[in-house]
Amino acid sequence: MEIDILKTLIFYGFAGATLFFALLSIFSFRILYSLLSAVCVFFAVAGIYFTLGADYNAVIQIAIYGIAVPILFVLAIMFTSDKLDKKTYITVQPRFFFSFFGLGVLFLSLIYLIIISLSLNSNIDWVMQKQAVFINKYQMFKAISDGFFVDYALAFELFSVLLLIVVVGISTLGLIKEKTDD
Amino acid sequence: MIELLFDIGLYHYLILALILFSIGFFGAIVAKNMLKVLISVEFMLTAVNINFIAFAGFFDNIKLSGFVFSLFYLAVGAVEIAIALAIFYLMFRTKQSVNTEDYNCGKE
Amino acid sequence: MEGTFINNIYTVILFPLWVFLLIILGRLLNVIQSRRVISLLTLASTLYGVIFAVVTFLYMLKTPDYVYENSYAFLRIENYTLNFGVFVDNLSVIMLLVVTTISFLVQLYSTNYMYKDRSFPRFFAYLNLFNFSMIGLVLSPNLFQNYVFWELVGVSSYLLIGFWYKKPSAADAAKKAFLMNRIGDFGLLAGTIAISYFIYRYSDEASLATVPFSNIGNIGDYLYSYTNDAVFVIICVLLLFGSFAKSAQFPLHTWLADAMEGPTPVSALIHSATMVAAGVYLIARLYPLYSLSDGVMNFIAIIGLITALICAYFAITQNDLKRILAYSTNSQLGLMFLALGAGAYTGGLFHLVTHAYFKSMLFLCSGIVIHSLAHQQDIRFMGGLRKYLPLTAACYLIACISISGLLFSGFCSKEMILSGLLKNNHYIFAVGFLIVALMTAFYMFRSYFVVFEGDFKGSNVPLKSPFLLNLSISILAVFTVFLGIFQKGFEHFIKFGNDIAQSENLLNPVFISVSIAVLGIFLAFVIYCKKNKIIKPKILYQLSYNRFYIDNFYDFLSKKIYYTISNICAFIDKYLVDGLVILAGLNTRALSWVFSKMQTGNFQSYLAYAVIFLAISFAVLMFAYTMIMQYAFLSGVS
Amino acid sequence: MQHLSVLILIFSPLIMSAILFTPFFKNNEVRIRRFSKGFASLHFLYSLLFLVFFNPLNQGISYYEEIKFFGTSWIQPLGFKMAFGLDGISLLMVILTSFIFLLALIASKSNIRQKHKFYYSMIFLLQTAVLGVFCARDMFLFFMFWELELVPMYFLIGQWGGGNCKASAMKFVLYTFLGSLSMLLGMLLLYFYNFSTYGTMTADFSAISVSSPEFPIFLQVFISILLLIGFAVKMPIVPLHTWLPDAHTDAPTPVSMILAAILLKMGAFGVIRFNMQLLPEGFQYLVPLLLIFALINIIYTAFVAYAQMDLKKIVAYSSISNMGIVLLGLCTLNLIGFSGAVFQMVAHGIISAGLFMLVGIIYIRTKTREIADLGGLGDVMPRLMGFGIILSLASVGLPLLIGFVGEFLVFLGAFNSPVDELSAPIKIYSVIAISVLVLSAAYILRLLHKTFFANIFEKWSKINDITNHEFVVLFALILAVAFFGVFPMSILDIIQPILANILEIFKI
Repeated sequence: MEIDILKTLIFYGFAGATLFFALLSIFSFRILYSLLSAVCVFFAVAGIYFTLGADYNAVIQIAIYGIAVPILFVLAIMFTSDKLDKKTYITVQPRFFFSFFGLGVLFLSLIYLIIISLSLNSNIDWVMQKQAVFINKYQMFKAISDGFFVDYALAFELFSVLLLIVVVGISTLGLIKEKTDD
Repeated sequence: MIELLFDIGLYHYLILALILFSIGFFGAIVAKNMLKVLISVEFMLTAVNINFIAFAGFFDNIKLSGFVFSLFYLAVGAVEIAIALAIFYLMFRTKQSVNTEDYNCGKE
Repeated sequence: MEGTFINNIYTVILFPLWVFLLIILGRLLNVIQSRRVISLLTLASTLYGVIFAVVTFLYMLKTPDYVYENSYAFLRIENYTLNFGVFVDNLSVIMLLVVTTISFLVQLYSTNYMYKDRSFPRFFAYLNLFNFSMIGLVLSPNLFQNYVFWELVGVSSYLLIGFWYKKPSAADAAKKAFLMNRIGDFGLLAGTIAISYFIYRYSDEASLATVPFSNIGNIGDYLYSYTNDAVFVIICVLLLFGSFAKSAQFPLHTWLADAMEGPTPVSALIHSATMVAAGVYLIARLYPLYSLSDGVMNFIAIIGLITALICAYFAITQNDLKRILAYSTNSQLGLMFLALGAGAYTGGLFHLVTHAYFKSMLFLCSGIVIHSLAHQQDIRFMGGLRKYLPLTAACYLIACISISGLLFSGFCSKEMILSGLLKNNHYIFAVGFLIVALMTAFYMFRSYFVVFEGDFKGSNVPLKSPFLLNLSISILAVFTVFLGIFQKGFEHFIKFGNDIAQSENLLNPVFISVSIAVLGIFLAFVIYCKKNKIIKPKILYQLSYNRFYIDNFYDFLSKKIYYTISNICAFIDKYLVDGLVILAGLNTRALSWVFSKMQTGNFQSYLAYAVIFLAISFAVLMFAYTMIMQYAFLSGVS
Repeated sequence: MQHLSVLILIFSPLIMSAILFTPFFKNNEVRIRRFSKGFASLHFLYSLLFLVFFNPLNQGISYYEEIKFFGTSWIQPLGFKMAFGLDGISLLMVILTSFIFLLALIASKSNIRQKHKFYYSMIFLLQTAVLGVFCARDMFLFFMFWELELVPMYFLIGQWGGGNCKASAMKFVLYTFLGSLSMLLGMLLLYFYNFSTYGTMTADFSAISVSSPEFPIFLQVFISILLLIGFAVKMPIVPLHTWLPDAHTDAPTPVSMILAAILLKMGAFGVIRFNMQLLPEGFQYLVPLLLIFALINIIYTAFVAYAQMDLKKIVAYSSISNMGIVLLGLCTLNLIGFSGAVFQMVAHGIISAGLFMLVGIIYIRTKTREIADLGGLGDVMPRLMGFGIILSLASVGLPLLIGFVGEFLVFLGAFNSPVDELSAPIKIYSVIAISVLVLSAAYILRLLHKTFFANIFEKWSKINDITNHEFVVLFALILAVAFFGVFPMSILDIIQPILANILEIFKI
């Protein structure tokens, strides 16, 4: 079996970065730091996309999650800036432990599922299937545009309507006045 | 068996997505800061996106429907964040706090 | 000419129904309000029935063994057909005659008697409903239609007993009557369905599955051959339960005395003459069936004898005039059962006919008395009414003589029963019969002497009785006096097998029964007219006055036991079933505290619950999945 | 016959419920009410047209229509179709539905005081859901409408009810929802089994209705139980019935009428559609067990009803008892009992609607339903008492009224049943069941007497008799009660061929 060691290293690099920054983002004291870590996560995930051949998705990911969304967050942080960031660190309610164990069980059972399916179905080729064909960039763009404008045209139109609704909705939300009675 | 670790296949991506999803979920539960909760939700969305693209990359080389839908999903995520932030800001105006403990409006 | 009448005899059933609907709808839509119109319509419908009955009867006299049947399918499922229709034979035409004539006279009576009542139209509507159902019952071609109208007469009786629904006692009495009758209906329906099952399942003739009366002999034979003795007896007893309830026989006899809460014409029509006789009528109809088993026949006779004895015994000490008559009715019905059960078929039925006339007359007389004393029913406050109501007193006396078996029609019918009993060698029953006859003569003349002789004990001067009331009772008196003449004709008209009373040893029973009756009258005369003090045996008196405490026992059964069972069930339902389903009592404090603590209102805790739930379900699913896969591998599916 | 559209029949109430929100209606409650009533009567007439052109000898489906989306069926890849069809039973239920909804709308006038627009649109939504359930020819379409019915019911009970109505509505929804989860599981099992055996993805009733010989019996029984749990909640069968008294007590009168008259029938209808038509062997296997449940249903609830102090609860428990008779009829497995069961469904629909209307009328005037507080109302409400007496007598199964025929046929059928004597002594069961004649008379007479008879309380001496629209509702019901009691063949003729067809599947 031939192993593309470069690809392996790239994958583990991006994956490690993703998980590291994700944890960092959740466990950092300052909200700004956690936002920065989140941006790192999004960049790393874009790299993961790249290893899968989804260059276009990676670019969009960076554009939206790497740049646009953080700007929104930064604005929100500026509006709601609180000196006492440490007070809003992480909860020590029972739910911390409950969710920790719950997610642990969930995680383990899913891993178990994966192992079971590996051991049961290893003779089926799709389990160990590689990316059979290296995706041609031209093909990819053609496929995506076909998807947008031919196959899923209805969904696309609906989505544009959704965006319109969102624009209207946000402006309506912005127009809501503060209640005077307390 | 050891080559399973190095030979990057579909399962590596799936497990990565699973871990990221769990972290996101955990963050959404334990974070005290409202904005951090939103960030955690974004992690969960991203994890789902990874699954989309991984499945498409491994099985659907011709039509790449997973790629298309991940794009939809990205846009939906962005929109969701925009609205969530708008609502959060409105709530913040009345509560003057980012602490989730203050937002127990589910209780009547 | 007669053919036209007989072919259209179903209109006799439908005419009263039509009048009933007319009155009810007229009231509802405020169209018909006039009392005169209502009573005229009712009388017309009944008179119509009388004419038809008379014409049919005359035709039947000319052509013996004539049977007319006509029906249409009410229900048809596969080859199971349930017919409704009319069936005319000798027995039903006699019953039709009795029902329509008494009904007509009672309606004539109530036109005056009930005139001042606010609910006059409702009363007449109910009377029409009763007419409809009773005539339908009499003309039923099969047991199913019989059941249908059986229930309908029960309902009309319920409505009429509860006519003055504002009186709690009347309402309770109505309820009691309905429930008791329902117990009988339960038996009748179960028995009917059972017969129907055996015939439908085993015999070739599916048309017999609805138990047509025209073929009852065959059905009895089939049933007897398809079942073993125990099942046959059970079916017969179930059917008999219907008769017992309707005719107020021993275990279910308590409702009849309470039913006297209804208006007096109703008592005269329904609870003495017609409806309560339906039980006897049904036994006569199913006689070929019952007579296949001696056990069943003896059962009928014994129940009849018990009822006759205890009810006569109760009647001796009652103080309410109508209650005396009610227990008397009860006891006479018992005699009819006794007669039928002991093989005196014709005698029993003839007693039914004669009893219908004189008992309804008695009730109508009591109605006049009660009316003239402004609703006073207690005989201790009456007395000497012969001076104020001479015609009523005369009629009452005639009826008393008749019912005691001294003279007139009652004498004939009782003599027929007694000779029938002797002929079939039922000497114990004959002795019982004579004891009943003694008590009958005693209590009837007791009531006569207390009410009509002696001094008046009331406060207000009694009212005169109006013309219409007098007219009805006079006509009935005529019937009572002269009906005995037709004894021989009746014997030939209605017969079962070769059951004709032999006249050789007629003298003995006549002598015995008449002397017994005279003895009873003499005792009553001595005690109540001459006011001789006698020592009342206290225990016996109390037992009789309280009716062996059977009523109290039933009250206890219904009010305490039944209610307790219901409450236990309701408790189980509310706390056990409901509680088990909703997590063993969500209402308890501890759990609700836990739940309220869980509901912090923080969305993140809800998320945590979701995670836990998700994790548990995933873990379980994984476990199950593994198990299934292992099973699949072991069994070699893959 | 081709001009009649099942789609219009089913979806026109939905459209009507949307139309009610147009500016034309604004908040003009009189206009809303009149249009609703007019529409409902038109709908009733339209459903009667189906009856006119119905051919009862056609044993299959008489009216069949399928919606296609751009040339493909509803969910093409999974083989789900949006197909509707009417057979004899459906037709009967459809007509009953539109009849009862019309009467419920008329009765709404005096019961609904607020949020008229929302109320009427919810009622129409409910009507669409119910009609969809009765007409669906696809398992998952059936399920969709079954669940859709919960939404309006939740609002109808929770918004316009009295007492502890929010909790009752929640209880109702949760119960039904849990039941339908189990039902969905059963449906999925059936669907996937069919798929794995024959390789066709289909959920069409007629496509999977043939029971194959290799369908393992334990799987059939398992699926039957799963489905039965769902239907048992709705029907209701005893251990799962406790939502019903609460829901009835707190629901407004028209909703109670609909709930008792139609929604309970959905359970029985589901049993016929799924358990009897699709899984006959499984059903037959379960019959001895179901017979015992039916008996408990009949006798036990009759006792419970006698102990209740609330008028509506008495009627509610009597409903459960009556549905027990339906279940008994379904378990007899012969045509007599089966037709009796379906007839009893209709009969109970009409009678219980009337009884709830009666109780509602009393409640509006006296603001109480406690038996101890009432009495002697016959003095001031003679017309209502007349109606009450007729309805009560019909309810206890008086001959020549509608209640008798169903009960009688069920008992007769039970006695003639081909069910194995060793596993279930059905003759003894049926004799026990006949005792309901006495028990039902006991509780119904208690209701009647404590309400209308005896002395009247001083405080009720001023209340009025029924108004005209209440009169219309009750009178229509009484007409139906009397007509079908005297001419039962008019119903039995419609249903007999299809019932015979269903029974042919059973191997008896």
